[in-house]
Parts: sequence; C-alpha cells; structure tokens
Amino acid sequence: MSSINRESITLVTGVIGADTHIVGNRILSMGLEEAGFKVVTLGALTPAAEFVKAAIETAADGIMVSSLYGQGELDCRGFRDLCIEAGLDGILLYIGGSLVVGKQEWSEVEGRFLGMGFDRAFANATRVEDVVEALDKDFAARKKSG
Amino acid sequence: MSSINRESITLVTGVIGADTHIVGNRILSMGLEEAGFKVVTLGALTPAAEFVKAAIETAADGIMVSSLYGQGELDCRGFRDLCIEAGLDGILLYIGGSLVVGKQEWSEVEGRFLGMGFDRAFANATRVEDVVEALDKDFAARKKSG
Amino acid sequence: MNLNSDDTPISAAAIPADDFALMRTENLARWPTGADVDLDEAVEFHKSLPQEKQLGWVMRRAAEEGRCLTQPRGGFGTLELQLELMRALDQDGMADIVPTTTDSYTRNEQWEQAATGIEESKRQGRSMLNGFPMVNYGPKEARKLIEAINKPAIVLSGTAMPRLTCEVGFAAGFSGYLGSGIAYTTSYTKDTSIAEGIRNYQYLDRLAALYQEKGVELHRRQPGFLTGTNVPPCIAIAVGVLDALLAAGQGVKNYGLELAQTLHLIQDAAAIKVCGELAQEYLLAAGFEDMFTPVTSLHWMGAWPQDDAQSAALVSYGGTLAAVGGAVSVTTKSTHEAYGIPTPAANAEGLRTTRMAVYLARHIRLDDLPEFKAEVDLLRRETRPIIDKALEMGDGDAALGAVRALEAGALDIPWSPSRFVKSRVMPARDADGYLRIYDPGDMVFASDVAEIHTERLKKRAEVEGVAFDRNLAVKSVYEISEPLDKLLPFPWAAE
Amino acid sequence: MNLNSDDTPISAAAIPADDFALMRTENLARWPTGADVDLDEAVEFHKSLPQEKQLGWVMRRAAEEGRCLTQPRGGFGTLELQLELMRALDQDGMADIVPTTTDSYTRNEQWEQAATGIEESKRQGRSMLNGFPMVNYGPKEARKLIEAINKPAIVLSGTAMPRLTCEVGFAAGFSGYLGSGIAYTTSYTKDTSIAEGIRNYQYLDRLAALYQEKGVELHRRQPGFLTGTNVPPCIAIAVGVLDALLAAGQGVKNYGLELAQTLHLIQDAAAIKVCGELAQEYLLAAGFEDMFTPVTSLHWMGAWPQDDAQSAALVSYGGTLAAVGGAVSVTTKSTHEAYGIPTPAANAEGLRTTRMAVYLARHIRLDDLPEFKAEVDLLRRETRPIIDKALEMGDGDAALGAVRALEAGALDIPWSPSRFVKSRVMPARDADGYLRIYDPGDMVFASDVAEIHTERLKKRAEVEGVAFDRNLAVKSVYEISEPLDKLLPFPWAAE
Ligand code: B12
Ligand code: B12
Repeated sequence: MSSINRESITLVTGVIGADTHIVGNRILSMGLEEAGFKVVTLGALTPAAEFVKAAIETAADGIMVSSLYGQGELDCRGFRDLCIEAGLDGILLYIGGSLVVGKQEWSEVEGRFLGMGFDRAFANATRVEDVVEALDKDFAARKKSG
Repeated sequence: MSSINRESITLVTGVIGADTHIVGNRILSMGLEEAGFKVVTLGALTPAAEFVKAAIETAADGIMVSSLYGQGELDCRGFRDLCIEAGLDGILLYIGGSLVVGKQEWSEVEGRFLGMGFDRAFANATRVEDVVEALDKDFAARKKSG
Repeated sequence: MNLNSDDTPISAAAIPADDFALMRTENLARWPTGADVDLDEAVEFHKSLPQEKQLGWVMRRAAEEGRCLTQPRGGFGTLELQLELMRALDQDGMADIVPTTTDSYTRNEQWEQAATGIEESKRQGRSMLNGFPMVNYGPKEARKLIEAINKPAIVLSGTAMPRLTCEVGFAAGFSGYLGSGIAYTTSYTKDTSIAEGIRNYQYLDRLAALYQEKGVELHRRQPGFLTGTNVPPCIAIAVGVLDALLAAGQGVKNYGLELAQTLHLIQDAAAIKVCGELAQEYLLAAGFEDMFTPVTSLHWMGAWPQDDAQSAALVSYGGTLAAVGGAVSVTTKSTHEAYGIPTPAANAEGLRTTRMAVYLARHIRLDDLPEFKAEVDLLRRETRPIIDKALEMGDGDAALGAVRALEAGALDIPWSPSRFVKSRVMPARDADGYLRIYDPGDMVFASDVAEIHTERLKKRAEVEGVAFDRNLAVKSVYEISEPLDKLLPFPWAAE
Repeated sequence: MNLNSDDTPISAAAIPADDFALMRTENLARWPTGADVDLDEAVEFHKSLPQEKQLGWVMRRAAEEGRCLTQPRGGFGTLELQLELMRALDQDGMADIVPTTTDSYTRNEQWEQAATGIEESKRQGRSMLNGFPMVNYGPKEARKLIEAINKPAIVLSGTAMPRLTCEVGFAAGFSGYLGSGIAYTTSYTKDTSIAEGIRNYQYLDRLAALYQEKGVELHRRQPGFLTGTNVPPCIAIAVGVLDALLAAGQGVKNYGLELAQTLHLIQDAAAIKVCGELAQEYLLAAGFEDMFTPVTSLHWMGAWPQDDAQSAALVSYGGTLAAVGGAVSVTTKSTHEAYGIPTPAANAEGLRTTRMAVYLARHIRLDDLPEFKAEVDLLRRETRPIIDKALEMGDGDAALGAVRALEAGALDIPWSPSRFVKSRVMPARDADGYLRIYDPGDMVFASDVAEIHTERLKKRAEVEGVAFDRNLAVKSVYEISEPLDKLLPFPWAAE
C-alpha cells in the first residue's frame, strides 16, 4: 500500500447503460477521492462507449463501472474489447452493484463478469474501504510487474 | 343430519396426557353442547384411562380427545386397544389439535392417527361447525349400518 | 412533436383541446399499436367495469372509509408471465390494487429493443425484461390483464417519457397511472430537461382529464419517492404539491400523492398528515377546489438488508407505519428487495405480511401526541417556504417555478442523477431516528428551522463520538441495509 | 416432604434456613442426578462466568441502558440437539438471552417417561420430547450447554413442580429461571392446589436467595402470560405483583415480570408501565426496598395464523410493541408458531426479525399521548383493587390472599385448566382493538371501570352487528389466528 501513489492514479466512474442508480456510484466516487485517487465521474445512464472515451481523454488507469438495475449483464458484454480496440489494453476494469436480475449465486455471477474481462467484480454490500484495498493491491502488483 | 338426534348422543371430551392446553377443548365442548350433544368434560391433563372410565360410566357414544403440546403421538398409542379391552368396541374416537412435534405434512400425521384407531383426526385450525358436521355424518352412517 | 418542443415556453396552463388532439395523433403514430387506441371505446370499457375495478372510485371509497389498501409492484416480460403474476398478486397476495410495472426499454421508448426482449423471454421461458412491455402488446392484448383480475389495476412506469405508454395503458383499461413530471425527471434521467419531463406528464394528465370529461374518473398518482434515498419529507411534499398543481392545471381530479417512509413512526405519520394538508392548501389557493388527493405510503425505498429475516421487519413495519399514519394505501416490497425483482410468491408474501401489520395497527393514531404535533409543525415550517419560493420564482406558475427552483437549487433533490438538479442537499438520520438535513445546499430554511436540523445531527455525532461531517449522510444511506450485528450487537460482548 | 405438605399453613414468610436445608436434602434424593448438585461448587462456577453470561447482571444493565433484549424459547429432547439449538439461537439468532425449555414429562416430574423420550429421540433421530429433560441429564451434562454459548441462559419450565429442575438448572450454571407459584399453577395444572404450587415456587425462590446470600445474583422471572389467552393486563399485573411479593418474601432481589402482548400498541405500552410501577409500589409498601423488577414483553401468546407471511407480521410487531413499551426484554416466537415447535433456523429468524423491529422503533415513546395516559389511569384503577382485595382476604399475607382470592374468584384467570380457579372471567377485544372484560365473573371492579369495559364491548357488538354475548369472547380467542381474507378482505368485492 505504501508503495503506490494514489494521487498519480486516475479512475473513471459511472453507471452503465440505461441505469439511473447513482447513489452507490456517487458514494464510491466520493470515497475514492477522499482516499486520494483522481476521479472522473460520468454519473448515471452512461453508455459503454462514453466510459472508454473519458478514459482516453483523461489517460485513466482504471474504469469503475456500476450496474444496479439488473440489465448489466447485457450492457457489459464486449466492454473489454471496446477498451482494447481503443488502445486501452492494460486498463484496470472493476464492476460492482446488483449485477444480474434476481437472487443468484454470487460465485457464478462473479465468474460471468470476470469472463467478460473485468479484473474484479463486487457484490452490492461492498463498502468503499474494500474497494480501496483492492485497488491498492492491484496497482502495487502492476507497479512491480510493469 | 336430520336423521340423528343429538340429544341422545353423549360425548366425552378432554385433553390427553400431561397437556394443559384447555382453550380449544373448552370451546369445542361449549360448541358441542350448544349444538345439542350431551357433553362430559374431563378438562386438561387427562390420562387415557380416565377417558375410558368416563366413557363407560356415562355410556358415551364418542370420545373427543384433544392434544396440543406435541406429545400426543406418545400419549395416544394403544388408545383404541384400551377402549376395546374395556368393552367399548364401537365407540367413535376423534382426535384434534396440534398432534405432533413441529411442522409436519398433515396427510402423514392424519394417517398416523387413523392407524392408531381414531376414526377421524383434525388439524388445529378446525372450527366447531366442521366437527359437528362430521359427527352428524358419522352417527347417521352408524345408525344406518347398525 | 413541434407543439411541445423545448422552444415552447413552459407553463402550467391546460393544453388547449385542439393542440392536444394534434399531439395525440402524432404520438399515437409512433408505434403500430398506437393505432389500436380508441378513446371512445376505451371510455365505454372503463364505464362497463364494476366500480371496485376502477381505481378512482376505489381510492375515494378507501379514503372515506379510513382504509389502508395494499399495492405491490410487479412486471414481467411476456403477457403470459404478467397474467400469472397479476393473478398471484390479486389472489395469493390479496392486493387491493394490482400493478403492471413496465420494463426499462419501454420506459425509454425503445420499443424495438423491447420486442427483442419479448422474443428472448419467450425463447428462454423466463423474463429477460424487468417489466411488462405495454406498448408492444398494445391495448387489446393488455386488456386481458384487466380481465384476469378482480381489482383495479395501475401502471407503474418510472420514466420521463410516458406519452405512448399512458395512451395504451388507459385504453387497455388500467384505471390508475403512477408518474409525474418533476419527481420522475429528477430521479430517472440525466440529460432530460425538467421542462421536457413536465411537458410529457402534462400530456398524460391532459389525457386523464379527457377521460374525466367523458365521464371516467381515472386515478393519477405522483411518485413521491424521487430518488428513494433518504428524501426528507419536506422535499417530497414540496415536489408532490408542485406536481399536483401541474396535474390540476390539466384538469385532473383524482390525484394520489406518495411518500416514501423514513421509517420513523412519528415523522412518517406527520409527513402523511402534512402532505395531504398542504396539497389541499395550495390547490385551493390556486383555485382548484375539488381535487381529491389521497396519500400513499411506500415501504422503505433506500437500500435493504441482505437478510430475509431483517427485511421481514421492514416489510411489516412498512404496514404499521402506513396504518398508523392514516395513509389511504401502502405500496409494498418483499424480503427479496436487496437481491432483485421478487418472485410472485415472495411478492405475495410481502403483501400479506403488510396486510396483517395494517390490520394490527388499524386503530392507532398519534394525532394528540405532543412529539407528533411538534413534528407536524416543524414540517409545515420547512415545506411551505420551499413551495412558496418555487412559485415565486415562476411568477406564480408551478411549471416554470419548478424548473427555475431546481436550477437554482432552491428546490433540491438528494442523490439525483439529473444534470438539471443541483443535488447538493444532504440528508442524514439524527440521534432519535428522524431524517434531517445535514447540508441544505442552496435550499433556504428559516434560521430556527435550520438550527433544529443542525442541532439534532450534532447531537447524533456527539452520541456516536464521530465527526459532524458528510459521513453522517453516507452512513445514513447504508444504515438500514447494515447487518444486525452492526446495528444492534449484543451490548456487552466479551472482548 | 412433610415440611411442605398441604397441612402446613401457607404463608409468605421466608422458609427458615434449617427447614430449607432439610427440604433440599429430601428433594435432591428424588432422582439420581440430584446427588450431583453441589451448591458451593455451583456458586463458584457462577462467579467464574463473565458478567455478560450472568442474567442478573445483564438484566440490570439492560434496564440502566434502556435496551430491549431478545430471548426466544427452545428445547429439544437430547443434549446434542439442545447444544445445536442453543448455538444457533446465540449465533444465528443473535439472542441476548439463550433459553432451555424443558419437556412436559420433566415439568410433571415424570423422569422415567422422560428417560424413554430421550431413548426414543435418539433412536428416531428427531426430538420426541417437547423440551430438554434437564433433570435426567443432570447438572454436569447440562453445564455443557452453558459452556457452548456466549450469553446468559435461562430455564423455561412451565410447571407447578420446579423443585428438582431448579436445583439442577442453577447447579448447571443457568443464571435465569422462569416460573412462579400463582401464574404457573393456574395455567399449567388441573389438580394441583394453589397453595402447593406456591410452596413449590417458594422453594425455588428460597434457593435463588441462597445463591444471593452466597454472592451470586440470579435472575428470577415471573411468567406473566398465564394461560396466554387474552389475559387482560390488570389480571396479569395483579398476579405478577402477588408473585413478586412471594419471591421477595424468600429473599429474591432480581425478579423480572413478564407481560403477554395484547397486540394493542397503546394498551401494551400502558401495561408495561403500570406493571413496573405497581410492582415497586406494593413491594415498597411491604417493606421490600431493593427488589429489581424489569418488565419483559412476550410475543402474542394466543393462537397464531397458519400463514407464515401473516405470522411474520406478529413476530415483527411483537418487537415493535416491546420497544415502544420500553420493555427490558422481549420473548420471541417464530412464523412456525401455529404448527409446532420451530426449527432452530425458524426460531433464529424470528429473533432477527424481532431485533430489527426493536431497532426501528427504539426511539418511539408514547408517554405523552393522552390516549396512553387514559389507559394507564384505567389500568391502575382496574389493578389496584384486585391486589388490595387479595391482600385483604389474606389478612395482609400474599400467599394466603392469592389462594383465597382465586378460590372466591375475586382474582380470576380466563381459560384456566385448574380446578382451583373459577375461570369465569371472560375477556374479549373491543372495537378499538383493546382487550376488555366481557364478563368479570366474581371479580369486582369499580362501577365506572366496569362500565367502560361493557360500553366498549357493546360498541363492538354494535359495529359488527352481532349479539353482545359470550361469542365475543370466543371470537376473540380465534381472531388473530384467522386467515387474512376473513380479517381484512378486499372491502368491495364483487358479489
Ligand atoms: C434506491 C433504489 C432505487 C432508486 C435509485 C435512485 C437513484 N437515482 O440512484 C430508484 C427508486 C429511482 C430506483 C429505481 C429503479 N430500481 Co432500484 N433500487 C434501489 C435500492 C432500494 C437501493 C440501491 C442503493 O442506492 N443502494 C445503496 C448504495 C450505497 O449501494 P450500491 O448501489 O449497492 O453501491 C455500493 C456497492 O454496490 C458498491 N458499488 C457500486 N457500484 C460499484 C462499482 C464498482 C466498480 C465497485 C468496485 C463497487 C461498486 O459500492 C457502493 C457503495 O458502497 C435497490 C435495492 C437494494 N439494494 O436495497 C433497488 C434495486 C437496485 N432497483 C431495482 C430496480 C429493478 C429498479 C427499477 C427498474 C425499478 C422499477 N421497477 O421501477 C428502477 C430503475 C430505473 C433505471 N432505469 O435504472 C432492482 C434491481 C433488480 C436486479 N438487479 O435484479 C433492485 C435490486 C430492487 C429490487 N429488488 O427489485 N431504485
Ligand atoms: C395458548 C397456548 C398455550 C397456553 C395454553 C393455555 C391453556 N391452559 O390452555 C400456554 C401458554 C399455557 C401454553 C403452554 C405450552 N405450550 Co402452547 N400453545 C398455545 C397456542 C399459542 C394456542 C393454542 C390455542 O389455545 N389455540 C386456540 C384454540 C381455540 O385452538 P385449538 O387449541 O387448536 O383447538 C381448536 C381445534 O384444534 C379443534 N380441536 C381441538 N381439540 C380437538 C379435539 C377434537 C376431537 C376435535 C375434533 C377438534 C379439536 O377445535 C378447537 C376449537 O376450534 C399454540 C400455538 C398456536 N396454535 O398458535 C401453542 C402450542 C400448542 N403450544 C406448544 C407448546 C410446546 C407448549 C408448551 C410445552 C410450551 C412450552 N414449551 O412451555 C406448554 C405446554 C405445557 C403442557 N404441559 O401442556 C406447541 C405445541 C408444539 C407441537 N405440537 O409441536 C404450540 C403449537 C406452540 C409452538 N409452536 O411451539 N401454550
């Protein structure tokens, strides 16, 4: 944790698709800022392409996608490919919220989203502290390896 | 229903075993009396043998056993035999209440008590009207066949 | 749709009949099923329904008789699934009002995509849409839903674009319709201007008024929950009153006002009382003398706990709060809320638990409790200035006032996704469990009122030994969803 | 047992130490495990427990801190099943107080039969007993239960014959014990005289006082539910106060009073308040100045509905009522109540739902509500004369007074199985949901008080268009267990 400099890291946040659930995403954005990261907030109802555009424009290190309304599974298909096409090869991709319709086994849900190319997926009781911890770990690992 | 004369029918009521749940049994007794039956009330905490003794003494036509506390399954074993031994061969035996420990499939519970020799078993939401209806039916049938 | 583009100056005045006829023609031409909307036939159908299947009548009777009716939410992606759901809610759930929630594509007027969703749902045998695609099925098919139940039916469609859906819904025989220009635009959109949202709902209200002119009293309803997230009653009521003025302006006579529960028995009862009161006060002042404005209480709209047993208490308490507060109806959730759209069975259970809770508390009223009276008084003092300010900013016009007040932040909505809302106001729960305002943003409260909010929240910070800062607001978003061992641990656990 | 046969005149005086020593020796000799009871060893064990596992301390702290603790009921027929149950209630249910309910054979001191029950349970792999056979297992084995949990444990044993069970329970390390001479004898027995029941509980109280003398403060508790069936608060409180006087007479210092919920928010809050008040009033008047008498509220003790969803509302409302009433603890039931003894999981869920309900209502108090004040006043005017009359009939002795008052019907218990109770009093629910007295039997109320009861019940008969007769009482027994379509049907259903 000590090895990374959060101020040098830019994260893009937003809620994907036709989803208006902004609360958790805003709290997350506030928390990441407080923790020292640079945060670019796209807000609710953000098409996948806009995430990528913003990430390019701000030379972001990671994209934090929220999805609550249950249709995230449809909205997120091909998200990693979009990033790669835009030249954002190594960008860190996190997803969090209520990712699917109805009550489903989390391990399965997680697997589905990791399969789509997200580096991590978070269930809806996730607290910001845990996200910060994961970010620190992942960026520290990248620093070492990269 | 018209064919039977309730006043000529004597029913013994009571709560079997170490069971103190008197409320339903008392309401049942009150209701049977109101419907016109002769009712002999033994009250709560009545050993099996006392039912039989009272039935003999009052030349009863039926015994209405209540059991609520869950141990009725133990208390009622051999009840029909006791009656037969005492010469009460054809006496009508009803049981009602919360007959077993815990939430069990009613059809199974019923089967168990019918197997013990009860003519009918009633679950705990039973209302007095339904009991009266069953009694009328059973006594009418007996009159015809007997 | 030139008659209602953003160029037209917005106003609360009724849409003239000729203009409206034109607007309707344009609107109905947007999707094939629009052609099946036959207003006169629909009017006849509504008139042929028994009174107890007409929500306008049912709401009036419930208010007269002091009932608290139950209503769930619910929508699935195909007619077959929706029929099954509505029958279950009617029969197993004993819902007094049966809902049809539309799916998100329908809400966004993406009917092509909704069509795909129907196909996918049919193929997979389960709902791939989060609601019923009302427009795609059209009024003839949707009428089967009305025929399948013995209760009145209401359309629930969280959107700023209800124009075609409302035409289809009313024509199908739905006698209730939830939604309003200010509440839904501020909570369901990012880039839709408030004026546009208001115009869209003026269309809907004008349509309801047209039915009224033809002798059918439909029930229109304002969704007071807004962002559902710790919305203080003063804000919910202010928006409700403004939305009611807009509906009245179009000629609506039967207009429900919803209020999301704060989960504080006294605050919720006070809110229900003040909401009904102020709605009438402002409607009368604006010259609308015969608008019926029953209040509906909504089960907790914020984040729910993951534990079904904990959620059961929220469901049940939701019935208690509605009954004690004297709400005319209560909109229910289920123990599945934290996870996803409930199964018909879970939804029906939520209805029955709520109904029993309503039964148990039906005699309780807090009107004479001093703490209740104080809260009523405070709430009036909080709310009137917000409405007055908005009306003033609109030179007396509720539509214009709402747009300008939201722009300026004089009327503000917490946690709103909309670009046209400041969303700087920050509510938090105080030490006594009341929802208060930590940061008013640009909203202006009388200094003694503001003082009460600050003092109560400072008291909480003190009691909990935490800083008096924005975290109080964030914690209050999480609070009700926290596990019990955090909310109420065994107090003296071993180290 | 000559020292306490029915020949000995009954009195509320403390059992002399010598006599008590003799009684204990006789008592412990009745079943082999009695020999394992070692009082001094037990005292050391209790002292070695952390405070939070000692119910006497926990109840005092809860009262000081204004907490409402949760406690379920629960007992299974073998040690293994009981261990599993108690762990589940402690951990999954977050119970603040963990129970061991004994089985009915144990309650009736039929230990041979209990032994068969244990065997049968083991053979069948499911509990054939409706509780834990505490005496058969004895203090050494039962102590494993105390060691398995992190909370205080209480023995629940509805019986008039607690002598050996209490010896074993306290020796095992249980720090709480529910039961009392008047309440349990009138509700759990048919042929046991009230005097005998009182004597048996005097033994138990004297034993608790012996622990107290040796520095261990156990929590004794009076089971205010009696027959659990529509017991009006005035009767429950009168019995509670008399039982408390009896316990005080033996030297008990930490004595809880239970009250079954009437399910009326205001009546229950009033009952909790008046119960605590009058207990202290009469104890002080009798010279007992330092008895601690916290009040516990009990989830609905009458018949439950068959529908889990409906029952969930009773569970949740039970938490609400306890919290709003300011009870120090609440004893919970589960959604399985109508069917049978709940599974550990269902029992734990009932605890969590209740706990959440307590959390939600923890700030609500009705003390300043005029309707509450009126009910408090009425309740005082109902209850004091009952207690005064009993004490008068006993020439100032609570034991003698209780026996004589019950015999005469001046103190009466509805729906009692006991030959020694008139059980002519008939309660019924009034039009506002309050439990009132339809027929006082031989109980004497001031005429203005009696008038209120009659008038309220006549109002109900009128409202419902039924006769003012005994059926009101019978209907009130069924009421809460009725299905929802009977309790609260859709009001305007088609014919
Ligand atoms: C509040 C709420 C609303 C509000 C939203 C207000 C707003 N503008 O934000 C309103 C009332 C408007 C609303 C509307 C709808 N809602 Co809604 N809503 C909720 C509710 C009750 C709480 C959500 C919330 O704010 N939680 C609190 C925040 C703090 O938590 P969070 O969002 O989970 O975020 C945290 C974590 O998940 C994590 N996190 C979030 N994003 C990310 C991203 C990353 C990268 C990481 C690492 C972590 C992370 O960190 C956050 C902070 O701790 C949930 C149910 C619930 N959970 O109790 C339903 C729920 C999400 N809604 C639901 C639905 C269906 C809808 C509607 C379609 C409803 C309808 N039928 O009308 C519409 C959606 C419209 C649309 N187009 O989006 C469903 C989703 C169904 C599903 N997934 O299966 C839910 C689960 C309710 C249900 N059981 O039906 N809703
Ligand atoms: C009130 C009550 C009590 C009161 C009883 C007061 C009294 N003296 O009568 C008190 C509090 C004292 C009590 C004590 C106990 N109870 Co209890 N009690 C109940 C409760 C809540 C309601 C029973 C009742 O009165 N119902 C109302 C009447 C009108 O209905 P009813 O009794 O079912 O009777 C009707 C029908 O069943 C039918 N009927 C009844 N008998 C008969 C007979 C015939 C022949 C026919 C045809 C019909 C018929 O007609 C009646 C009138 O409509 C039930 C749970 C429930 N049902 O909600 C538990 C319940 C019966 N009790 C139970 C238990 C375990 C006990 C105790 C052992 C508890 C304990 N652990 O301390 C003790 C028993 C002590 C003993 N030795 O008996 C369990 C039984 C468990 C099981 N069967 O698996 C139950 C189901 C609760 C539970 N879920 O744990 N209890």
